Formats: sequence, C-alpha cells, structure tokens
Amino acid sequence: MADRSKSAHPYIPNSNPDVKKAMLDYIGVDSIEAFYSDIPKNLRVQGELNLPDPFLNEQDLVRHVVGILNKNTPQGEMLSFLGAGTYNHFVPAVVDEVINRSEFLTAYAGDPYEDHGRFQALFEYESMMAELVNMDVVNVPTYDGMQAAATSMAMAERITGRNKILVASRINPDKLSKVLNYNQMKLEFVFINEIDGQPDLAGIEKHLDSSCAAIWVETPNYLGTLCTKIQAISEIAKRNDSLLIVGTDPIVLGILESPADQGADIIHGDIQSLGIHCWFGGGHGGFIAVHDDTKFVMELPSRLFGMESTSVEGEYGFGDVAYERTSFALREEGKEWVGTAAALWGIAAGVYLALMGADGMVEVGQTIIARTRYAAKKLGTISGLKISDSALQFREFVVDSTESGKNAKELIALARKRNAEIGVPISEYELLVCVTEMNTQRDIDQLFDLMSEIVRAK
Amino acid sequence: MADRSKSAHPYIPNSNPDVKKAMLDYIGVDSIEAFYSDIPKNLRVQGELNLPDPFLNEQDLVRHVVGILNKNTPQGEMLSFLGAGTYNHFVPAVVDEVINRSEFLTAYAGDPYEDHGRFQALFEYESMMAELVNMDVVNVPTYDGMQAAATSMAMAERITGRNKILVASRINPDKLSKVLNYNQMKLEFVFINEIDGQPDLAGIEKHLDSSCAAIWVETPNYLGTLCTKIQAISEIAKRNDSLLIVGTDPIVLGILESPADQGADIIHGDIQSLGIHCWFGGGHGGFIAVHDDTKFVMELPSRLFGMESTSVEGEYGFGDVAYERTSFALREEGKEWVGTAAALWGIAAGVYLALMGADGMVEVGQTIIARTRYAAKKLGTISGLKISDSALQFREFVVDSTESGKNAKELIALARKRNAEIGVPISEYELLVCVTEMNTQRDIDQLFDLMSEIVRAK
Amino acid sequence: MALPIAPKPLLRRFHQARWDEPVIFELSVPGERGVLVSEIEVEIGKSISTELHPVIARKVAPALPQMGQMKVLKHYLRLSQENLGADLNVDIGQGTCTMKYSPKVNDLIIRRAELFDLHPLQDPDKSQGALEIIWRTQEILAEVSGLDAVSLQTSSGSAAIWANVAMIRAYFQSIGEGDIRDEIVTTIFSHPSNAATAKAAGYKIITLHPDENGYPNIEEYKKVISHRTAALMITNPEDTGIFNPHIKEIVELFHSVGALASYDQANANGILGITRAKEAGFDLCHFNLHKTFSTPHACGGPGAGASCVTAKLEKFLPSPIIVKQGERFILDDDRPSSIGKVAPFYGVLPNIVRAYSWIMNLGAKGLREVAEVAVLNNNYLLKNMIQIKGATAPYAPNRPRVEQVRYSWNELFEKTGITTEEIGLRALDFGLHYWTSHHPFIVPQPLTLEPTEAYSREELDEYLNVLRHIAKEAVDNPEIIRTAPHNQTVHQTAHEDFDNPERWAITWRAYLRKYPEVSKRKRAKS
Amino acid sequence: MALPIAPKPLLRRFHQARWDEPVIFELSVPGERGVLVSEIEVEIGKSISTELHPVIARKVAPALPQMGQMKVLKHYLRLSQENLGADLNVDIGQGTCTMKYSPKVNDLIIRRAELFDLHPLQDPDKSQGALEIIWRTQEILAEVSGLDAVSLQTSSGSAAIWANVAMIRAYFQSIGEGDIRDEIVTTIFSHPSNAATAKAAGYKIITLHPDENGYPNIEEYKKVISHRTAALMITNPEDTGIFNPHIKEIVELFHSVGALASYDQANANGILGITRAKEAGFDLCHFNLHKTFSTPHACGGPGAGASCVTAKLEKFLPSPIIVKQGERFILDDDRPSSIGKVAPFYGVLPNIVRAYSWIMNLGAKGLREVAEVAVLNNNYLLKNMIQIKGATAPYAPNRPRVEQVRYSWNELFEKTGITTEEIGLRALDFGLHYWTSHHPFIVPQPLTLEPTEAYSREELDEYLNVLRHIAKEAVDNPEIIRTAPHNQTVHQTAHEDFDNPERWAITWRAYLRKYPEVSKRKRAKS
Ligand SMILES: Cc1ncc(COP(=O)(O)O)c(C=O)c1O
Ligand SMILES: Cc1ncc(COP(=O)(O)O)c(C=O)c1O
Repeated sequence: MADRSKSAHPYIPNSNPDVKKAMLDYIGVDSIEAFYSDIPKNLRVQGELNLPDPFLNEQDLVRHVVGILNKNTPQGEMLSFLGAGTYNHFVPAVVDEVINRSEFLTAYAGDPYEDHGRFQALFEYESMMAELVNMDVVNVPTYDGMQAAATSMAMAERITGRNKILVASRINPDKLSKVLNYNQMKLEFVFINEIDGQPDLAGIEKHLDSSCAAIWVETPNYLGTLCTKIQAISEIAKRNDSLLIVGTDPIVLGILESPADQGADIIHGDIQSLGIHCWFGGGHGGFIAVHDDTKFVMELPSRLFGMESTSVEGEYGFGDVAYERTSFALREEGKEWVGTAAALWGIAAGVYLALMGADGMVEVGQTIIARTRYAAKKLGTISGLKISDSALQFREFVVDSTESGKNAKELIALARKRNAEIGVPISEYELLVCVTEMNTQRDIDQLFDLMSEIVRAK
Repeated sequence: MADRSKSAHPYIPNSNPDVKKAMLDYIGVDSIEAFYSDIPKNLRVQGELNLPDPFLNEQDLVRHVVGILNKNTPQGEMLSFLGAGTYNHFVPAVVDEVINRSEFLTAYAGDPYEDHGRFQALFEYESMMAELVNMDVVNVPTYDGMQAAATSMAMAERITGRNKILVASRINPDKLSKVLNYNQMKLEFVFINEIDGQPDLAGIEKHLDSSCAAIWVETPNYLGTLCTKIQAISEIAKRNDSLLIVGTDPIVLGILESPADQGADIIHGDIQSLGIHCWFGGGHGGFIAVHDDTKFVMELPSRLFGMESTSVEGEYGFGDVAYERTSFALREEGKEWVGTAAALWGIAAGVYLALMGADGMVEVGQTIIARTRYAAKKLGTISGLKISDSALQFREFVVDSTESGKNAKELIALARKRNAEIGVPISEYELLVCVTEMNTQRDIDQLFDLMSEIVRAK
Repeated sequence: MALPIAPKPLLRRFHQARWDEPVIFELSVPGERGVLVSEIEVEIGKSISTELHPVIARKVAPALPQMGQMKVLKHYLRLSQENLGADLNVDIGQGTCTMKYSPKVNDLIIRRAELFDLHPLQDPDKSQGALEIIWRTQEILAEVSGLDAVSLQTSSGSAAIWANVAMIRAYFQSIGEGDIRDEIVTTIFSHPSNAATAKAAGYKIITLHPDENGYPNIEEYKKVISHRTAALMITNPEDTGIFNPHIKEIVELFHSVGALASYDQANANGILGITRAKEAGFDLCHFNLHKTFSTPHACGGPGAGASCVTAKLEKFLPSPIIVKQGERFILDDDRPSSIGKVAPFYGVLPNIVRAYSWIMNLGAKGLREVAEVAVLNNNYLLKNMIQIKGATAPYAPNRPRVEQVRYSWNELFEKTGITTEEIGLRALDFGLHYWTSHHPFIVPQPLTLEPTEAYSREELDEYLNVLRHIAKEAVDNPEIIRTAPHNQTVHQTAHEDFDNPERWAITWRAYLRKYPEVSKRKRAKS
Repeated sequence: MALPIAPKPLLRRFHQARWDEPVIFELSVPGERGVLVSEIEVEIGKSISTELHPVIARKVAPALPQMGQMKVLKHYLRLSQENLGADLNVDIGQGTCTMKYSPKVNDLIIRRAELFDLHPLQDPDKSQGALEIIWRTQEILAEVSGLDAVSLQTSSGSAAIWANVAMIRAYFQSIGEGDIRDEIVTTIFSHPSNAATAKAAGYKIITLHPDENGYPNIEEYKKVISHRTAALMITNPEDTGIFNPHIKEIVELFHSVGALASYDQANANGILGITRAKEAGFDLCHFNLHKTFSTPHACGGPGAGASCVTAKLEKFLPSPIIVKQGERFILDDDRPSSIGKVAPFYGVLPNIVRAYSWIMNLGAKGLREVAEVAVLNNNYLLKNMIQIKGATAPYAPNRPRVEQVRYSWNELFEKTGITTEEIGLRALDFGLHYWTSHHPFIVPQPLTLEPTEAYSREELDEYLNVLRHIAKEAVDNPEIIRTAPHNQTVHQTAHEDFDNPERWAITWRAYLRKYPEVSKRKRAKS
C-alpha cells in the first residue's frame, strides 16, 4: 500500500517532490541546480559524501545512539571523587525543567520584546550572581571559566595599559594553558610560587613594577585551598595601581567572604557548580564580575542585559547595556568578541540560585566543608598517606602517597578495578581528591575502606 | 551559621513559622488547632503517623527512589515478546515532549478559555481517532480499554433495553473480568466459542433472541486473530435489532477496514499502542466510538469536546457537548459517571496520530504484519512447536509446545535465564507471543535461536 | 520613559498566549511526514507478504493529517501555551480538587526506562523495584487511613469509589444479602461520583440534605436506614469544607443495621495525620493520589486511586495484590473472593511512584504540616472572603472550615445580576482559574476555594485582590464582566450548538459533514 | 454566534503571553525555601567544625531571593512563555543563524545519566561511548569539510574561529614567521567574529568591501596581500547569500604569498555535499554544530564549534584529540605543537551527541537534501520578496542566492520614513521574529532572511504575508508601526539609559543603589 520512498523527510517538509516541483515552477527554474550556478564545477563535490549509512527512522536511530552511550558508566553508578575543573554537585529537578523548556532551549537572538523572558531571566542571573560576589556588574555568561580568566587578564591589559600579570596562586593547568595562549601577544605572565598553599607576599612585592597590570589570585586554588591573603594582596596591588583579579568558584560564596569585599577588582570563575551537570566536562559557563565603573564595564566583551522602563508604567523592559562595546557593533574595534556563549547555563545557574536562596548557599558550603574535612581527616589516618592541614580546603585536597610506595597512577588503577574513582593525579605521588555534597558519609567511609585496602595491596 | 531547623518546606511556603504566626494573628486565633475544633478528640490520631523516615532533601530522595527503581530491568535491555494487553510500540520523542509540558501535565479542569489548548488538543484527538474508525463521535478517553469495553456493554443495555450480550470472540480474561463484574447487575453474558479463531455464526444465531442487546466481537481477538466475519455478524445483529459492539486496537486501523464500515455500532479499545509507553501496565486509556446518533451519543458517560464559534469571526471555540448527560451535572441520574480519566494519554495519542499521519499508520501496520508473520513462520520450523496459520494474525500468535514435552512455564523459565521474555502463557502448553515494530528481524532471529535451544534443552 | 520604573499596579496585567491556531487537519500538506516507521527488512520483505485478507483490508487510508515533525510540535506547543496549567496558575479556584504543587523531581524520577519500559508480565524478578514501590505505597496508605489493606489498581478517584462499591456488593453477596441490600445513602455535598458509581453498580441512591450546620442532622440518617441499606458513602469534610463531627455516630448507626460505611477521602488534604477512616469506624475509604498526594492532574487523568479496606473486606480487593514474602515482592492473584480486575494490571505506576516520592520527602511530620498549612490557608481566605461585599460562606456561621469553603455570591447576584459564571470568566482576565462548583447548585451562585498548602500568602492575596476587584466592578462596571474574557486566548464562546444534536460537532469530520459550506470553502482554497 | 465558523483572516491574530512578572527579588519572602541541601551527618557534625578562618568567613549571607519551589518554577515558566523560541516561531528572520528544527529525539537521547553524569577525568574505559561519538563526529565532519582532522573542543562558532586563528598564529610561529605575518584579510560581509577574533589574537585587520556583485573584486585582494599576510578569513557564501565563485583563485592567491586561508563555515547549510573547504583549497574551516547541524541555540549558547584543518596543521589542533586505537578510543594529550586548551576538556558533549544523531538520521543523501531544500526555500522567498514594493535584494541582480539573502528596505524607508527596526517591531505583533542584521549597516535598512530546510511553504507564505502587510501599513498607517509592538509581552522600551553609565542598571542591586527611591518604596511597602 504505502510507497515508502516518496515520503518527505520529517525534518524537511518541502522535500516532498510535489511541493518542490510547485515551488520551482513558481520561481521559474527547472531544477535546484539552477540555484548553484555560481558554484563552479571544479568546486563541486564529486558524487556523494562518504558517510556512514544513516538510521532514517527515529526508532532505529535511538537504538543506535543509545546503544553507544550505554557503553558509558555514570558517576552515580560508581564511587567517585573526581573534580579538578568539573564538579559533581546536585542539580535540582526544577533547573532542568526550566532549561529544557522549548522556549528557552530553542530561542536564540530575539528582541527584548518577544524574548522578554530570556532577557529577564539573564538579568536575574546577573543580579543573583552579583549578590554572591557583592559587585554591581556581572556579564551574561561567556563560554567557561577558562575564557572568563583569559578575558579578565585581557581586560586588565586594556584597563591599565600594562603588560604583565603576576600569577600568585597555583592555577589549574588547563585554565593556564588557555590563558597563556589567549594572551600571548599582549601579556607576560610571571609565576610566584605559593608558600604552604598561600600566595607569597614577599615574592609578589619583588616582582611588582610599573608594568604590572594585575595580580592574579585564585580562591580556592587548583588544589582546593582558600586564600587568606586577598586583602593583603589587594593593598599591595593598590599601592602599585595594579588590579587584583580573583578567580573563584561561586558555590563557595555562601560561606566565603566575597573577594570583592577584600579588594578584588575583577572576579571570574566557572558556573558549572551552580546547577549544571558534569556532561563529561561539557557543561561550563564563565562569569566575570566588576564594579559599576565605566572603565571596567566598557572593557567587558560579553553582553550585559540591563533593565529599562517601557511606555507602560510599572512594566519592566530589558535590553543590551553599552552595546557599542561589542564586536557585533564594531567588528574588530569591539572588545574581543561576542557571539553564542553559554546563556542557557546562565539561566540554569539563576534558577539554581533562586532555589537555593541565601540559606541554601550557606548550607551547601557548610556541607561541603564538613565532608571535605571529614574525608581529609579519615584518609589522613591511613598509614602511607599524607594529607596536609585541611583547615583551608574547600571541596578538594591533596593526598600524598609517597610513603605508601605506590604512586598515584597505581592507586587509581587499583581503585578503578573496584569501580571507584579516587581522584585526579597531579604529580607522581599526589592525588587531588574531590568531595562534594553528593558524597555522603557512607561514600567517604567506603573511600576510606577502599584506600586502606589498596594502599596495602600487593 | 544557617539554622537548618527553621526552614520552610520547599513545597509548603507558608510553613515558615513567622508567616504562620502572622496569618494566625490576622485570622484572630491562637493556633492551627482552632481550625480543627469540629473534630472530636476521639476521632483524632494519637501521636504521629507511623511512617518510614523521610528523605527531606531532594538529593537524598532521588538516591532513595532511583535506587529502588534500578532493581527493575527494562524491556530494552532484554529480548522481549510480551503483549497480552500492554504493548511495546515505539513512542516518538515529540509525544513525550508535548505531554510533559507543564501546561498540559499539570492542568486539570479549566474553562474552555484558559484551557483552550487542552480542549483543542482533545477535540483533535477525538477527530483523528474518528478518522481511524470512520465514525463521527469519539469520547475523551476513559480509563482504559477494559472500562471502554464495560461501558460499551452498559450502553447497549441502555440503548436497547435488553439484557443479554453474546460474546462471540475470545476475550482477554482481565478485560472479561472487568466487564462481567461491572455489568453483573444488568447484563447476562453468553459465550459462544470461536471456531478456528473466528466467531461461530451458527452459534450466534442459536443464542440470538429478543433479549439480546448486542453481539460482542474483538478484532484482533485475545490471541491476535483478526476477524473476517464482522460484516456477516452485523447482518445477523441487525436482523435482530441487536447492536454490534467491536473491540479493536487502533494501531491496526491503518491497514484494517474499520469495523464501522462492516456494520459495528459501537467500537471500543485501548489507546496504549498509540504513543504511550508500557509503564508496567500503567499507561492505558479507553476509547469508545459511535455514529453521530443521539440515541448513542447520549449514552456515553465520558466528556465529549465539541467545536463552537466565538464572538470573534474565525476563532475556534470549544466546549462540552451534551454536558447534561454526565454525573457532574446529574449525579446518579447521569450516565454511569465521569471524572478524572485519561486525558493526557488522549493528547499523547493525538500527537502520535498527527506525527504518523495516514502513511505512518499504514506502514506501522505493515511492518507489524510482516514481522509477526516472519516470526510465526520461523518459530513454526522448530520441531516440537506448532503455530497455527498466521495469515490472520496481527502482532500476536500462539505457540503450542505440546509436542516438545515442555510446558509454557518451563520454556519461560528457561528463556528468562537467558534474559529473554518469549511470551505469556495462556494454557499449560500455549504461549502468546507478541511481535511489534520494536522487534527487528535480528531480534526475531535471536528468538528463533533461543527457542530452538530451549526446546531442545534437557 | 526612563529609569526608575514606577510601581506595578495591584492587579497583574495579564494576557494569555493567543496563537489563533487552525484545527490540525487544516495544517496538513500531502506528502509531509512527522515520523518514519521502522522499515521491513529486505530479507523479510522478500519472503513475507503484508497483504491482509481482502475482506478486511482497508481500502482507503485513514484521513489523518500529514505534517512535518516540527509543524506537529509547533502546533501542540502553541496549544500548550494556550493552556493555563497548575504550574503557572494560583490554582486555588478549583475547590474539591486539591490543586497543589506536583514536584518536578518526581516527574524526573519517573522518566526512566526502568519504569516506563517495564512490561507488566515480565519476570517479577526483573520488576522488583516497581513491585517494592507499590507495596511500600500500599503500606503507607494503610497507615494514613488506619485501615488494613490497600489496592492501587484504579486510575482515578471515582474508579476507586467504584471499586469500593463493587466490594460492598461482593461482601453482601458473599453473606447472602446481595439481593436484599439495594440502597446506598449519601449526602448532597458528598462528591457526585459516590452517588453515580453506586447507581452504576445497581443501587438505589438516597441523598440527604444539610441543615443549617451544613450537614444532615443525624435524625435524617435514622429515617432512611434499614435492612435494605448496603452502605453509607460519604465525603467528610464535605464539599463545603465543614467536618461532620457526628461521623462516628453515623457510621455506628449504619453498622447497627448491618450496613457498611465507605469514606470518600479523595481529598484528605486538611486532615492528614489528624483523623482517619479508622478512628471513625469506616470499613472502606479511598484516596486520590492525584489530589492529596500531589500527582499531576494531567488535563484530567490519568490519576491514581487507592482503595483501602479493613481486614474483613480484604479478600474482596481487586486482584492481584502485591505482598512481601521475605525480601521479595510477589503478585498474589489467587484470590477467589476478589472482585477481579477493575483496571489493567497494577495501577498507574508513574503516579504511584510520584506519590511515593512525595510522601517520602515529607514523612509523618511533613504530612501533618501539609494538612495544617492547607487549613491555615483556607481559614485565611475565609476571613478575607466574608469581608468582600456580596460574598458569603453559607452554613455554620463563624465556624472554621477544614480545607475548602463553598462560598456564595448570591448577595452580589441579587444586587447586580452578575452570576458566579460571569465572575469566573472575568477572573480569567487576570490569569486566574475559577470554577463554579458542581451542579446542582444547592448553594446559590457558588464558588469553592481550596488553597491547599502549596500557595504562599502573597498568592492568596493576589487571588483575593482579583475577587475584590471584580465584586467592585459588578457594581461599577458590570459590562466589563459580562463581555469577559478580554485577555484570553479566545473570546466568549457560543454554546447553543453543544446541546443540539443536529448542530454539534464532536469531531472535525462531523463538522465538515454537517456544514458542507466549510468543506466547499476549503476545497476552493486548495 | 453559531456554527459554522467563518474563515480565519490572512494574518494570525497573535498575542504573546504577558505575565507582568516582578523581578525575582521582589518575590522573596524571608524563610521560604526552594530546595533543601543534603544534611551533614550527625556523626560528622559532632566531630567536624564547618567554621571558616575568620579572615575569610562570610559575615552576611548573600542577599539571594527566598522562595518556595513552586514559586521559583512558576516564575521561570511564565518567563519561558514570554520567550518566543524557535520551536514556536517561523524563525526565518534571523538570517546568518541557520535557525532550524532541533529534533526532540536528540534532546531525549542526551537526557540520560550515561551522558550528563560522566566526569571528564573518569576511566576512559567507562566513557568509551562518549569518546566514540566524539570520534565518529570528528570523522564525519572531516568528510563534510574534506579536510583531514577535526577538534570539537570549542563551544561556539566564534570560539572555533578563535581556535583557527590561534592555529594560524602557531603555524607561523613554528616556521619562524610569527613576527612578520601580522595581517589578516577579511571581507565586510564575512561574519564580524572573523575580524574580531583575529584582532584579539594580535592581528591587524584588513577588510575588503564588495563591488556590485556583492563580493570584492579579486584585484582588491591582490592589492592587500604580501609577506605580512598571515591569512584570509572569509565566509562564503557571505552574509548576503552570494557565493563567491572566485574563491579557489583567491585562496591560491593567499597561498602564493605563503599565507593560509581559513573558511568560516558556521553556516554551511546551503552547500552540504555541494562544495567544501577542500575543493576550494582552504587550510582551515569551522562549523557551528548549533547552526547547520541543528543543535538548539539555547538562548545564545552553549553551542558547539568544530575546527577542521588539513594534515599540515593537524599538530596544532587543541589538545586532547580523540583517536581510535584498534577498537578503543583514546585521548591523545601528548601533542607538543598543540595550541593547548581552548576550552575545558572535550567540548560540549550534549551538543556533539545531538549533532551526531542529526547527521546519522540523514546520511549523505539527507544532508544534500537539507542543502537543496534550504536553497529552494531561500530562492522562493527571494522571488516573492523582490515583488514587495519597497524591498530590494542588493547586489548581483537576478542572480540566485544560496541559503540566505540580505534585503534592503531602503526604498520603503525613503518613501515612508519607516525603518527596518520599526518593521521588525511590528512583525512581532504577528508572532514572528525579525532581525535587522549585523552592524554596520552597509546595506541600508537591512533584513536578512534565511529560511533553511525546516520550514514549509505555508510557513514561508505566512512570513511573506506579514511583510507585505507591514509594507502596506508603512504607506497607509505608519503610526501603527511606529507604536508597535502592540501584542507583545511588553511595550516600547526606552533605551537611553542603556548607554548612560550613571543611569544604567545591569543588576538589581545596582538598580536599587542608583534609584534609592525604589528601595525606599519597597521598604515602605513591607
Ligand atoms: C471528594 C471527591 N471525591 C471523588 C472525586 C472524584 O475523583 P476523580 O476525578 O479522580 O474521579 C473528587 C474529585 O473531584 C472529589 O473531590
Ligand atoms: C558566518 C558566521 N560565522 C560565525 C558566527 C559566529 O558563531 P557563534 O555565534 O557561535 O559564535 C556566525 C553566527 O552568527 C555566523 O553566521
């Protein structure tokens, strides 16, 4: 009965031959080839692309793709203590509900009228982030925390006209790779080793000079250590008219004083912790916060959504603030560039912060601190492992296995055999262990048992 | 810092003590107890209910419930040929997207104004079902096909004023249980055994008398056999002023002539096949279709959404047709009763039919026929198994294992050890095997191998 | 126009999405496809015919719409925006229906193959998780009702009431009184399904009316009970929100003539952990998981019903029941006295899991908090409502109410001619749903508000402000009410045709048939 | 009012949802909670302090809103209804952005723990499925571009262009020409990100302007290239939809001076399977998976970028790359010439999986069908558009266009004073998005339409009907255009404050700080 070959493809309504014919007739050409007449023959692909056979119907497609994905094992089905850039925090269901709404998921670049919702949601995101950092300006998210860091440095160069950054904290090497490559033509980076996990004030002073655009501190740093010296560094920076740039993770800001209140001029970080799943490392967004100071605001490349009145009293309108900064308006004369970035993750983070509220952000910080400290303390009792003081650790800490005689890779291999991920190797004998609110006491106790066992294993 | 005991519950905003106090003050009472003053002490629960400890936060709750659910193995992870009332058909993603929209999922009983969408979607469902059955009236779905069958019989009693139903097809025993219990005070059921899977016309004639309200035929019947005698039975029924009630599964109607075109007066069935997942048997909805004849329409208990004009030209309005039939309007004087039923599944089935279109419904019928016949043919070659002629089978057929010496339960047990469900036992040596478009040739070939093996197994 | 922005007015300036969508058939274009079907494999195609017996083969394919996938999606998304939904509404105007928050986490939990892709007849060893949750939910609801055994097989409240009636009937048949006991007593403020299901089961219905307290005087019951009485079927608090304090006495009265008593607890929201079927002596009760226990209303189902009974009636429960044996959960189908199947298999699993999750997030304390705050919210509304000129709360003056109140706008109507229906249509202009209560209108110009625990004080105030405003408009500017809705998807809908068999159109095909000028127009266009 | 219903008018009577929602902070009520946090276990609580060092402990909790869960949900659901979304729109007015159908099945496929709950550093043996899909997608895009190697690390088109610039830079550094080659050539109708990323990488930008054919004469290129030229960065077809037939010659010209050529294929929708970077000799190109390959635009990201290079440049690709070794997929990070990380880990996995699924549903034939129908749709629009009085398609008269056209309303503007922005606001009243193209407006009063393959003829006609109507209104009733939008969520928005540092308000706290009267009012209210 049904001739299956004549079906239009479900995604291409006009692929039905009768419709095509009618449209061609209307246009007055014989074939679609006519529209390609500007493409010379020697530029044409010969024959068909060499691609795998497709799964034309949805049922077979699902079976194929899900079949591949099922080769993965999610963290939820193992014991996992992995961090180092992507973190396994809890994502409330409402967050996913909101960002999976067709209206948000598929919108793009509408005006502040038909996309009022997107503008308001992102203005609210900016505003809630601003409360966390205690600064008046936060961007619509850029790609990720790495880009936010890179751009923060570039902003410092433009703001100060200077070309040197003092790197005072230990930085995630991936992030550093990005920042250095990004800024290689304009900035020189000077690394000042930490002392006991804290920036070396004397070292900073030593390298400070009039070419110093900014001092870059991270709290927590790559190893999870919170920085107690921001205020002091800020004073040093100020004396030298350098900026203080602080990288952080917003999930700590329920319990950590904002670096802005300790003198930071630019704060940047990644919002993945705020309601975004791990996605194999593909769920990141970057924030940059500054004070409401034109000198700073005008150097932000990202879009900034602001509030405005409308012709109707009491109606909230929204729109782009200082659009003329951007590459959309000015091409290469704009600030870096702007384009598709990470707006939906920004909405997710906004929903997350609204759900958590002040109390939630305080509590999640406390829970993480408590469990991190508990884990560090327990693991520290295993002979052969050494954990430095965990008083300033947030979510991550380092386990040194030198004394056990087993290096990090060996331990990881042993643990993986037991369906556990115990951490990320950061040197031959050092493991970075990550504990979030997702790791309950029971999980940590299991980690303890497992580590005890594999440290001893022959 | 945060005092976690003072938090309002996330689902109960006014559970915050300060708000409660303010509201009590406003009302002018001391405590919530005051509102219960009508409930005598001897009716009060003493102490707290004895319930399991809750998981107060979402993270722990998810871990708990998902932990239990993960003890299940979905059909997708086994080889499965189960039917007998619930069928594993493909559900296009768009169906789930639509019915999971907050607006549809959480709406209830709004007016045809603010719930215009629900009314239109269900009107469209009725209308698309009507095309399948070629009848002008279809109800907003009732609970399930079992209820639809039961109500069809009750309608026949009310329409004809007679009290006997001739059951001419083999009926799913669960459905039969429901129908008999439902109608026990008003109807007597006379069973006329099928001959070779088809109704016994002579037997029908024999039992026909002036008390006969209706003849009940199913196509496919419980065993998957399509009925070729509907037209003939309809003539018999007509001669006796009895009604012809036909049960069917709408997924066959792309390729099967509608029973209405062969004389059926009432058609009923279950819509689970049309875009609704199996849900462990919890995804059913019932349809009843009749011609646009007051005598019939006024006996339907379900809601019927109809189209209407509005005060604006060209605007489609909707509303309840013949509302005064219902128990909402008339309590016990209404037709049976109406209430929460299966509206969302009706929307799902509507989306499914719109996606499939005419071609899709024809194709899915053909694919099922082809694979059913292929499976029957292959299994028939296994010595020890007998399959009757599959020419009239749709989706299900019976495998008789008598000659193999193994009974149905033994075969099932052996198959389950190999992660396969080979069918539903319907007698000691008979298995009802179900093949849908979800069972590809590869699956069927695997079934063949497995059956060959277990039939031989010691 | 410049910052700052003026304060917002008291009432929300609402407009519902309006897409002016055609009926789906009008979007059809021949040849378009929404989804393709798994193809017959070449090898099968070669050897197997797909032809049906010519007597039954369909000659003309069904005239379903033909549409690209995005067009189908777009059409339904637009329709969805034209649907209010409890998630978007301050849904306190649908009294008796316990509109509350259906937590999204529960929706998320159920959307997994480990639930939606289970077959009811698969190896119980591979569905232990599903069976465990059914069993746990049964246990919990037994405790919440105080009764002994529970079936979750039905998919709605009325169906659960039906199951209860069927058990009552089976019980009397089992003791040889099936033919004698043919009457069931209910009250006019008990939900209509009590009367309607009992009637469908073959009973005569006796309906009692309230006195000034809002419920029938106990003497009325005495007048109607006898050896012919099968059961009392009653809601309490009734639809008025008034709790009948004599309920235990009344139940005992029925027991004294050998009758049973069945308690409609569809809506137990105001009394969770406060009072139960057990304390009042009931033999049966039912719950709606889609009301009290938060599963979403789904445009009118599927819901999920729970039928709870005392040990005496346990053997009549629908089959199978789920029992725990050691650490395993099994399906017990070997129950000769059972009323059999009332619905397919084991009930609406997604809703059972949702309800289970909801309860397990709250626990005993939380359920009680639900009840208390629901009642607090309701009495807060009551206090405000009776101050609105033209609104009253009939019966039991100055008494508190439990979870809802049936109000009357009769005073307003007498003064202005504005009816409760008209008020309802006007409320829509502010984005609020408003329901005029069940027929028959014993309370004149009724409105039943049930705020549940899910709404904040600010939301209750928003609803009250709109009603205050409309009550004022009824005096000052009744025309704006009479021509409402103004800000809705559609405008005032005619309704005469709905009751005229010659003219009604229940399906698109019937519409085209009855109004051939439309088909002609459509043909002319294409 | 009675059946039948009159025909609908030509233009949709649309109104967008309007909820008049407050800003979320205004919904806060002290003590409300949206979600509770996993509690510290009693045993941990006993032994472990949660105090932070006093120097850094936060003293005042952040002033986030406090809201019940349903209130949060409701607020955002309402905002979502106030957002148009490609799923609800005939989204052909956002030229250059390839708005198409993002199939729901792909969204469904990605929403599983086997994808969202993977950690990038977990055992690769336990993420073989993810790695396999990345690898397969790399392979497919290599074939689609004709180039040799692909990285999917970036999350947008511009970021992929950035990666390409960074590789160009690394390449010249590796051959010792890093300091000499400091110029990059682009065209004004190439996407602004080509110029902007190159500038950010330290290059001087030379921008060529078109002649009457819509692209720069090849002689213009000859004038600007030299040993200082690092690369050509060009879109083709450019934003005008005009394909530059001399592209191979131009690329060869750049090669002849030792420069590279990089092809912006963000939008390859009209030429899939027709022509590729390879055939024209490009060294690099990039794709936007969120355009051509259908991943949803997500309100402006995350997208996903693909950077494709020839074998010569492969070693510069971002690290790691995914390679197949036997039957296993491994992460290769040991690549000393690599530009390193441009983004975290391996790219936006959900989008890579979506794009993979989309391609695997179409195959080679399907991709070509996409291109052909996109081009058909575009030329159908073109044929209609140029018949509208006041609209023109500048450049290359009577030539076909590929996937989009940049139109001009300049004639209409000159006659009526109505601008393209004003037309855009009026189009909103009919539920259609309309975008006025990138600054700077080389084409006066521009509008870029790109219909893609996703829209049916009826939908294209709907859009055209609206534009025809507005063009007519511009003459007959310009006031209705100037005061638009009328049927939208909000009304005409002021904009002066957006460019005034003293007055702009980028966050709620800044608003309250700059306009203390608002805070005062709010305090007074509560
Ligand atoms: C008290 C009462 N009983 C029974 C019902 C019927 O429930 P359902 O609509 O699920 O059939 C309702 C619902 O309105 C109710 O409120
Ligand atoms: C041709 C072209 N190149 C580059 C881009 C930039 O892509 P994205 O927005 O992902 O950065 C776009 C998107 O508008 C484009 O159309």
